[in-house]
Amino acid sequence: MSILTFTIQKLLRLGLLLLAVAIFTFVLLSFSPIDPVRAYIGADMLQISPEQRQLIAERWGLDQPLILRFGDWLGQLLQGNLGTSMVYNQPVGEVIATRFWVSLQMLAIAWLLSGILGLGLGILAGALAGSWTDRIIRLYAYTLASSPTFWVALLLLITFSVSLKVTPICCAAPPGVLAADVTIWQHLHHLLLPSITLSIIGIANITLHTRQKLIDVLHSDYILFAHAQGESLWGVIRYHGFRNLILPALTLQFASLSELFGGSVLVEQVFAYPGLGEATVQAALRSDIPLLVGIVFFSALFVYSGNTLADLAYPIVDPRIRIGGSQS
Amino acid sequence: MLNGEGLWFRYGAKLPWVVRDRTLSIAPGEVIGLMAPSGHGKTTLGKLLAGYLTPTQGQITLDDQLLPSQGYCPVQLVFQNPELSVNPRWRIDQILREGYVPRPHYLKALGIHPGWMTRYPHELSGGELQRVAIARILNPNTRYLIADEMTAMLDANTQALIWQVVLDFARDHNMGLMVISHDKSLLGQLCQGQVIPC
Amino acid sequence: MTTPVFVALPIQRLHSNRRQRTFWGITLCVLFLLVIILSPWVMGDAGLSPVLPQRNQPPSLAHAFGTDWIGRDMLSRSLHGMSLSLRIGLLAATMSALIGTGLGLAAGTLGGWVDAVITWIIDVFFSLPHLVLLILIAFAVGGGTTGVIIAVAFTHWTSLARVIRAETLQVNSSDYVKLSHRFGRSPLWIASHHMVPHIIPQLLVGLILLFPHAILHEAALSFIGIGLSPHIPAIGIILAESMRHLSTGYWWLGVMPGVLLLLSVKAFDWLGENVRALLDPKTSQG
Amino acid sequence: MLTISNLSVTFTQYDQGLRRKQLTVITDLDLTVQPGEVVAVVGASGSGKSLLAHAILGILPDNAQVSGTMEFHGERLTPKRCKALRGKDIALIPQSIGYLDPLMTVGRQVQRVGQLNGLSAPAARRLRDRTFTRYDLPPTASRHYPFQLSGGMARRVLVSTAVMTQAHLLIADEPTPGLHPDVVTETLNHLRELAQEGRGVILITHDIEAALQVADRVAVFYAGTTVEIADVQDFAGGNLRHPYTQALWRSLPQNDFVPVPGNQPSPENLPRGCLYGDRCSWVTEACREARPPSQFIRQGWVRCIHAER
Repeated sequence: MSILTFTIQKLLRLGLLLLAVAIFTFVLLSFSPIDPVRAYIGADMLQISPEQRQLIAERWGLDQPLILRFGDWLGQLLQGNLGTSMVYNQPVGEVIATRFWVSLQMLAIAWLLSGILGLGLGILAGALAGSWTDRIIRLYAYTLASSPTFWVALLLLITFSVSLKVTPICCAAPPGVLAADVTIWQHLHHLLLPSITLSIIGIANITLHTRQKLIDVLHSDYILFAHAQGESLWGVIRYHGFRNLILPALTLQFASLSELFGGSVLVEQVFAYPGLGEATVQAALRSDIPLLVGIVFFSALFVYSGNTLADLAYPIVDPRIRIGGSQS
Repeated sequence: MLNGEGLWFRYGAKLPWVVRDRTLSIAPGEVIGLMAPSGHGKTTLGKLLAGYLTPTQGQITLDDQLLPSQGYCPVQLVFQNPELSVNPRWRIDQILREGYVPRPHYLKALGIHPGWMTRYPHELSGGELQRVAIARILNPNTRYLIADEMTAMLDANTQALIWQVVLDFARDHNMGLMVISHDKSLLGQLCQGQVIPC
Repeated sequence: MTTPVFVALPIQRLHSNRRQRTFWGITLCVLFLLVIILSPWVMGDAGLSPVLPQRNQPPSLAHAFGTDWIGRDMLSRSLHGMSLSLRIGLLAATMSALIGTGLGLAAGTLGGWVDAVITWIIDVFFSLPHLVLLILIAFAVGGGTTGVIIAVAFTHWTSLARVIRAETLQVNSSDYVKLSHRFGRSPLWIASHHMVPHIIPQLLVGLILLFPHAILHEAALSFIGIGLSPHIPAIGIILAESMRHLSTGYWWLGVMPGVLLLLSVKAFDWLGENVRALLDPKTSQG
Repeated sequence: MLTISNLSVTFTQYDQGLRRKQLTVITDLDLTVQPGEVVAVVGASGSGKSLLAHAILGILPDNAQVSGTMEFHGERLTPKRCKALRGKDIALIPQSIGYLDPLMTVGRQVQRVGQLNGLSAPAARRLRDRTFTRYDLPPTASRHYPFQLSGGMARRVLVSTAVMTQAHLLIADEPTPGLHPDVVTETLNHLRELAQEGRGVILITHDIEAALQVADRVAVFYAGTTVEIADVQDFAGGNLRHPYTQALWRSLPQNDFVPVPGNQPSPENLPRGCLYGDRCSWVTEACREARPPSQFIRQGWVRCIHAER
C-alpha cells in the first residue's frame, strides 16, 4: 500500500468519523431537555420577553425542522465556524487553540514520562516475574490502576503543595503576575505537579501490559531456543524481548492519548490549571454548547491522530506487515 | 456411494483456486487413499466431501441425493488436531456423547480409560484426545469417514491401534473410508493400492 | 511434540490451595461490598447531623475518618456516599452490560452488515476520550442522578461488546461447533450447549470488571460537578467539598473517603479476577 | 562423549489442599552418544523425549528436580557447566520455524549464534555466508524474515544455526513433524552429514521410520525411561530384546500394523515394578516386584528380565 492511498484512506475514515460524531452530538443535544436559548442567556432569562426569545430562536433557526437545522449547522462547521464560546466570549476555535497550548506541554511531559517509566518498570517486572521486585511493581501498578485520578491528584496536592510546600497550590502561573512576566522557571514549577500526576496515572496500564507481554514473549519457543543457544536473560531481552515488545507498547502508548486527555480534565480541575480540560468542565457546567461541541470534535481529532500514528509505526517495526502487506 | 463431481473451490472470489475440477467417489466399505504434500488442497477437499464447505462449482451427492443439511450427517470428518475439535469447557464424557453414546466395546478397544471421563480436554495428551475424537464418530449412522492426517502426530503404536479399530468398524458397518495422508506405507497398508495422487 | 507436563506448569500452580483461596477471596469481596451497600440502613442517620463542638477533628477511635467543618462524622458520611455511589454504579454497569451483551451477540451471530455497523459504532465510541463522552452525555440528558446513570450506562458497553463479539465469532467458527452441526444438533442446542458455556463466564467477569469503571466515572462526574446534586452525599461530592478545606490542613477530609473508594474499586477488581479463575477449566481444577 | 545414567526428572506440583503432587516424567533413564554417531530417541508423546533434551541443555523449569548423572566428555554436567556449554558445545536444532524470532532477519539470527560462540561480527557473518552456501540457501535468504521461508528452506536455516557452533553434540528435537517426505529425507541427510564430521547427534522423534532411516542406534523411550537401546540393524534383523520395542516394530504400517492394547502409565502414579508390566505378554510376578535393571544382552541395552529368551 502506498503512502498516498494510506493517507487518502485515513482521511476518508476521519471524515466519516467526524460526520458520525457530528450527527451523534447534534441528535443528542436536539433531544436534550436543555433549552439552548435559556442556556445562552443564562441568569438574564427573567428580563427577556417571550417576543425577544422568539426572535433569538428564529435567528438561530430553532423554528426550522430538525434536518434543515442539521444541514445549516453542518454547513457552518464545514466552513470552520465552530461558533462563539459564551463563557469566554471568544470564537470557539481560538479558545481551544489557546487552552490546548497550555494543556499540551503538560500532556507531552506526562505522555513521555509514563511511556518511558511504564516500559522500564514493565520490563523489569516481566523479566523478574515472581520475584519481590515484580510483586512490588505489580502492587504499585494495580493500586494505581484502580485509584480515582482526581483523588491521586488530591493526595499529591496535599503532600507536595500543602504539607511540604514545594509546589504551587494552583494555576499555571503565580497569581497577580502578568502572562508576559512569567519566567520559564515559574512556568515549569507550575507545570511539574500536574504533569507528574498525569504520568503516574498513565504508568500503571503501560507497566502491566508490558509486563504481561514480556512474560508471554519469554515463554515463547524462540526464547527457549535463544536460551539453548547460550543467550543470557538480559541478552534475550535485549535481542529478542525488546523487539517483540515495542509494537504492542507503541500501540498502547498512542492509544493512551485518549485516557490522558480524559485524565487531564480531572487533573486540571484539581490543580485549577487553565487548560483545555478545565474549559471542558466550564463548558458543561455553564451550558456553553458551542464550546462543548468544539471540544468534542477536537478531542476526536486528537485521539484519531494518535491511533493513526500507531498505525504508521506498525509496518516500521513489524516486517510481517511491511513485507506481507506489499506482497498481497 | 459418495460422489464428488466436478468440484471447484476457492475461499474468495479473487483468491486462487484451491480445488480444481476434482471428481471422485467412494463406495460403501471401500478404503481410498489420498496422497499429496501439504498445500495441495487435500484438507479442503476433505472438508468439501464432509459438507464443512460448499463447493464453488460442482456438487457432492450421497446415493444421488445432496448431503442433508439437518440431522446427523452420514459423512464425518476427523481432523489432524483433536484439540480444536473438542469444546475446551466440556468434560470428556460429554464430548463422547454429543452425537451418540459410543459402545463400550469401542471405548475399550481404543483404550479410553474410564478415569478420563471426568477430565477436561487440556488434561489429556494429543494421542489420548484423538482417540476420544474418533470414538464419538464410531456410530452406525456414519456411512463415510474422511480421515485427514488423522494419525500424523501420533506414535506408531497409537496409530496402529486407532486404525485397527476404525477398520474393524468400517468392515462391520460397511462404512466407506477416505484416508488423507502423506505417509506412503500407511496408505499402502490401509488402502490396498487404491491411492489417488492429489 | 512437547510433553504436556512441561507446558501445563503455570507459576500459580505452585501456590497451595488455590481453589480454596479463590472461594475465600470471592466471599470476602462480596461481604465487604454488601456491608458498604447496606450500611446506611444499618446506621440510620446517626453521625450525619452537625455537632458543632466536634468540628474538624482528625481521625481518632471515636471518629475513624475524623469529622468535618460542622462536626459531622466522616465515616458515616463516607459510607452513605459510597453506598449511594455503589448502587448508582451497579445500576449503570448492569444497564451497560445488557447493551454490550445484546450488541456483541448480535454482531457475532448475525454477521454481515449488522456486524459492520455495530463494529463501526464501537470504533466511533473508542475515538472519543471516555471522560469527554461522559461529560457530553451527562450534560445533554440534563445532568443529575439520571444523567450520571445514563452517561455511564451508554459509555461502558463497548469493551464488553467487543469481547462478547470476539468470543461468539471464535466459538461459532470453531471446529467443534461445525462438528456439532454435522452431528445433527440444532442451532438452538448448539447455542445453549456450546455458546453459553463460553459466553457466560466472559459475561460474568466482564460485568464485574465493569463495576469499578462505572463507580470511578460516577465519582469523577460528581467530583467535577456535572453529576449528582451537591446536596446528595455521594463520594465524588464529598471529595469535591474537601478541596475547599485542603489548604487549611484538614487532610483527612480528602484522604479517608478516597481510601474507601479505592478499597471498593479494588474489591470489585479482585472479585473479577477470582471469578475468572474459578470459571476457567484450566485453573479451576488444581 | 555423552553418558547419561539413571537420570530421573520429577516435577513438584501443589494440588488441592497442601497435598504435594510428584510427577515423575523421566525414570532411570540411560543413554550414551559417541562422536560421529546418530542416536535416535523414539517414543510416544508423553514419554519424556523433549524433557530429555531440556535436561541435557539445562533449561528445565524451576520446579523440576533432576537426579542421576550426566557426563559430557568425561566430566559431570552441573547446572553451571550446562550454562557454559549450551549453544557452544551442545546445540539444539528445534522442530519448527516458530523457534526463530519472528521480527529479526534470519541472517542476523544465524550470525548472532556465531557471535555467542565468540566470533567477531564480521567473522560470524563470513561463517554464516559459508554455511548458507553449504546448504544451498540463496544469499538473499539472509535478509528474509522467518515467515518468508518455505518449509524446506526453514529446515536448512535451523540446521545452519547448529553448524554455526563448534558443538560436538547436536540435539534435534522432532525436526520433521508433518513435512513432505522429500523434505524429511533431506533434513535427515543433513543430520547424517553432521555426524560424519565427527559430531554426536541425538534425534528425538515419534516417527520410528525416520529414525531407522538415519540413525546408528535407536533408544526406545517408554513412560520416561529407556526400555531398550538397539542397533538399527536389530529392527529388521529380528534381534529386538524388549517386548515394547518388538510391539512398536510390529505396529508399523509396512509390517504387521498390529498394536498392543492399553496405555502408557501416567506420571502421577507409576507402577512399582516394570513400567510396561500391565501391557506385556511376558509379565511375571517378578516383573511387578521391582523395576528391571539395565542389562547388556546381544550387543544392546535392555530393561527386561525376560530379554534373554
